[in-house]
Formats: sequence, C-alpha cells, structure tokens
Amino acid sequence: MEILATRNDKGTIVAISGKMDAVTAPVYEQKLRELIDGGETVFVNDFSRLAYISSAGLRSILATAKILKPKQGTLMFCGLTGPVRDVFEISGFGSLFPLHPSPEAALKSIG
Amino acid sequence: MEILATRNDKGTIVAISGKMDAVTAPVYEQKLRELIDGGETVFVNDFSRLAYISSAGLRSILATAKILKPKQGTLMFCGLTGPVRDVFEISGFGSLFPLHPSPEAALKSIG
Amino acid sequence: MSQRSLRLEARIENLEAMLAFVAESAGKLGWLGERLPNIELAVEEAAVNVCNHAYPEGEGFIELSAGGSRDSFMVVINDAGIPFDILAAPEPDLTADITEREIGGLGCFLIRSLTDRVSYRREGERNILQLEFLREKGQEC
Amino acid sequence: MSQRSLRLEARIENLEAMLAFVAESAGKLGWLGERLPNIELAVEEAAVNVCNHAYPEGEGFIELSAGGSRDSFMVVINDAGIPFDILAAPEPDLTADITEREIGGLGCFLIRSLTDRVSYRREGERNILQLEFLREKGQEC
Ligand SMILES: Nc1ncnc2c1ncn2[C@@H]1O[C@H](COP(=O)(O)OP(=O)(O)O)[C@@H](O)[C@H]1O
Ligand SMILES: Nc1ncnc2c1ncn2[C@@H]1O[C@H](COP(=O)(O)OP(=O)(O)O)[C@@H](O)[C@H]1O
Repeated sequence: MEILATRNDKGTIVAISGKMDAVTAPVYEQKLRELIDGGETVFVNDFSRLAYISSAGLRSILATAKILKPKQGTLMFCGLTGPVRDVFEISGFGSLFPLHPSPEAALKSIG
Repeated sequence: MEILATRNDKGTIVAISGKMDAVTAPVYEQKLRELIDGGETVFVNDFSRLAYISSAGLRSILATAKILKPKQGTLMFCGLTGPVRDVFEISGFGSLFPLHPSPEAALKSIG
Repeated sequence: MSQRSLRLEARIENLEAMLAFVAESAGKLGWLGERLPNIELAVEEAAVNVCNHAYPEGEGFIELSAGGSRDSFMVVINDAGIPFDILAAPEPDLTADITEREIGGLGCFLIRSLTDRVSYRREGERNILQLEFLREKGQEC
Repeated sequence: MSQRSLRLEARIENLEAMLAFVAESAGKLGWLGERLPNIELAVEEAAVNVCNHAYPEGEGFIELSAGGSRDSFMVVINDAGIPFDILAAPEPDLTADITEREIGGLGCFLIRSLTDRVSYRREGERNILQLEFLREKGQEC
C-alpha cells in the first residue's frame, strides 16, 4: 500500500494504491489520525488505484469516520474499482459513505 | 542465472551470475553445447558472480567436459567464491578442472 | 493437482506468505481471473481471525490446504485454537449509521458472502473450516 | 518457533517455493549468515531427488518441515515414494578423471557432507529424512 495525501483549499485528497489488508490498514488509520490531529476534517479517499480491501480496511475506515463525526468532518470516496466496490456493497459501506466518480466531484459536492 | 559469453582470440569467457541449480543448470549446459557445436573448444567459466551451485550444476559441467575431451577442448574456471568453492572442493571438481584467479590468467595458462 | 498445504505460526506477519500460497495454488488450477480477489479476501479474513482470536493465551499454528480443479477450488483452514463456528457468528447490522455502527464483525460475514460453500467442524482439538469456490457456467475462473 | 511445514507436488517447478520456505524459516530463527547456502544446498539435493526419483510411476507430494533454534536448525523431508535410504547410497569416486568419472551420484554425497546430522527412516509408506544443522561455538549462524 502507498498513501499520497494532497491538501487543497477544500479538503485533503488521500490517494491509496495497492492493498489495504490486515497488515497495511493500520498504516492508513495512523496516517489519517495524524492529518485529523493536524486539523483536517474533509477527506476524499481516492481508491482508483486500490486493488483490494479486506475487513481490516473497513475497520480502519469506520474508526476514522467515528473520529471525524463529532468534528463535523466528512470521509468521502471516489474511484472504487471492481473488487473494492464489491466489498463496499456487501458490507453496506457504499451507503454509509458518499461515493463519487472523481476527487473533484467529491469536493464539489460539499460546495 | 544469467550467462554472458564473450569470444576472444584465445577462447570464450562464459560469465555466469546468480544460481546454478536444478532449474537453471540445463540452460548453462544447452548454451555451452551450442557454442561447442559452433566450433568453440576453449572455455573459461567466470564464476566470480555465481552465488550458488548444486550437484545439478556439477552434472552439467561434467557432461560438457566429457563432450569437449575428444575434441581436445578445455573447460577452465576462475573467480570461485565461498559456497561455490566449497562445493568444488568437496566434490573433487577443484582437482578435476584447472582453477585460475582471473579469465586472463586462465587464457594465459594455455599459452 | 494433489493437495498442497502450508503450515505456519498463526501470526499476521505470515499473512502474505499464506495469501501467496493460496494464489499460487489457485493459479496452477487455472483460477487466474475475477474470482481470485474473492478467494484471497475470504482466506485473509479467516486467517486473520485465527491469528487474532484462536489462541487467546499464547501462540499456535495455522494450516492451509488447497486443491481442486478448474470448476471448484477448495481451501481448508485448520487450527488448534478455541472452538469457533463461523457459521454461528451473528450477522452485522448493515444499516446502522456511522455513530451506531459497531467496529468489526465484518470478517465472518464477508467470508460467508464471498464463498460458495462454507463448512465448519470441530475434530478433536482442531477447527476445520472449508471454503469452496465454484466456477459459474461460462464464467472465466 | 513452532514447526512450520510446506507440502507441494514433488516437481522441480516447485523447487524455488521450497527453498524460499526453508530460507525464510531459517532466517526467522536467526540463521542468516554463512550456513544458509549449505542448508539450501542440502535441501535442494534432497528435494530434487524426491522430484526425480521417488515416484517413478507417476506423481506424488513432498513435505518439508522446518524448525529449531539459534543453535540447531532441522529440516525434515517427507514423501510417499519408493523406499530410499540416503545413508546407504554409495560414495562417489572423487578421484577419477573426466573420462572415467561418472555423471551424477553427487547429490546424496553433498547432503551427507554439508549436514551435521542426517537420519533416515521408513515409516509406513513414508520416507522420512531428517537434516540437522548445528551452529558451531562462536560462529555466526
Ligand atoms: N478463529 C476464531 N477463534 C475465536 N474467535 C473468533 C475467531 N474468528 C472470529 N472470532 C470471534 O468472532 C468475532 C467476529 O469476527 P469477525 O467477523 O471476523 O470480525 P472482527 O474480527 O473484525 O471482530 C471476533 O471479534 C471474535 O470474537
Ligand atoms: N528420493 C529417492 N528415491 C529413490 N531413489 C533415489 C532417491 N534419491 C536418489 N536416488 C537414487 O540414488 C542415485 C544417486 O542420487 P544422487 O547422489 O542425488 O545423484 P543423482 O540424482 O545426480 O544421480 C540416483 O541416481 C537415484 O537412482
């Protein structure tokens, strides 16, 4: 897994590539916690190059969302590909979080 | 395993790197058979970048030497490193074949 | 293909080796396409659970066996941990919102959702979990 | 480290996976240095022999188990092939010249030379070959 966070005036785009599994998901969670501690509250997870996600990844995502909630923050997603989209659908995460076609569309949605 | 054969007026230097094992030794044997079929009879095996040899490698070397013998050819060796040198010693191949410090020294030895 | 197996210490650091073993075994049987991520995911979930929960008081092993054909691929996961029947694990609430939704509890659900046939049995001191994947008619496997 | 094992079809194409398994198992126990090529070599010779000779009439499996400590590393190789006692294999003639010297016959000899303790037993339908490597006092393992 590789994580690339790009700040922008509306929020932070977090592009994640590779696999988000039991070994790598904690790295994602840690990274987002640091950004939140640094004051960020609006995130777009760009999953267009994420090939795989397991429940460990879902766990880290939900844990992050729960931290953002009381801060009025948002965790949005874009670019979900086949297997990742399937996991989001099966687990109900697809309706728990806003999914967008692109990072730009996601940031636009919050006005 | 990688094989690089360099022809020169006195013979052919065959530089082999990597591992010469049951999977790769047949490739070496095949390569030398082609060179012999092409008329080459003097070979220096440069083992300075060979990390590992197993009995499959010794088998290919002896088979090659047996083809060269009636053609008055020679198979010389140089640059044996730790584990390869040990295998040559244990198996008696160190006294079956001339070992030299460098390709140049090997070619010089045949005058 | 005869039955292949890999037995390692049940630790997350060995997860990659386990998944590589399963992917290679599936690949040798011609399972190269779309289903592979599903297979890997189901196996990861089951293996991670063994690493995290099967041996609460120490360390133990996990053994994966793989085999089958182009039409059916089976992975059997075997451990000597506490008895745990994946089929009896409760369904997660998939409709709760972020605040209410509980963290965790998705692993067993994903395994059941992605695997065509799941069976569990306790044999002596062993948990034996069988995951079978079927190729659909006409589908690339 | 508990006992780890890998069971695959006894085919040369699986040799790399077998050696990677053994090297990783040895590495986890701290065997990182000079002895590793010896260990790999002894295991390759034994494994190649099983692939080439153990199942003259078809196919079969090979199982490698690895375990030990920083002071002693043991690999057990197990197959269901024809009975073969490596300790009874004849010594090669190491002094013959190129013309006289026979091709082959070095594998078993190398195993015996590189391994500190070799034992063989037939158990039912199984060949069980144990290769044990000892760290010398003061030596990097
Ligand atoms: N192999 C196992 N042995 C013992 N308990 C287990 C095992 N697998 C799962 N469990 C129990 O079932 C619960 C639900 O597992 P799971 O659905 O994978 O979600 P998670 O592991 O994320 O909590 C775990 O929290 C654990 O208490
Ligand atoms: N696992 C085995 N099962 C049956 N026969 C074997 C086995 N290993 C070795 N042999 C026999 O012993 C002979 C010598 O083996 P070895 O010393 O490894 O040399 P090589 O395999 O190169 O001939 C082989 O040619 C084979 O006939």
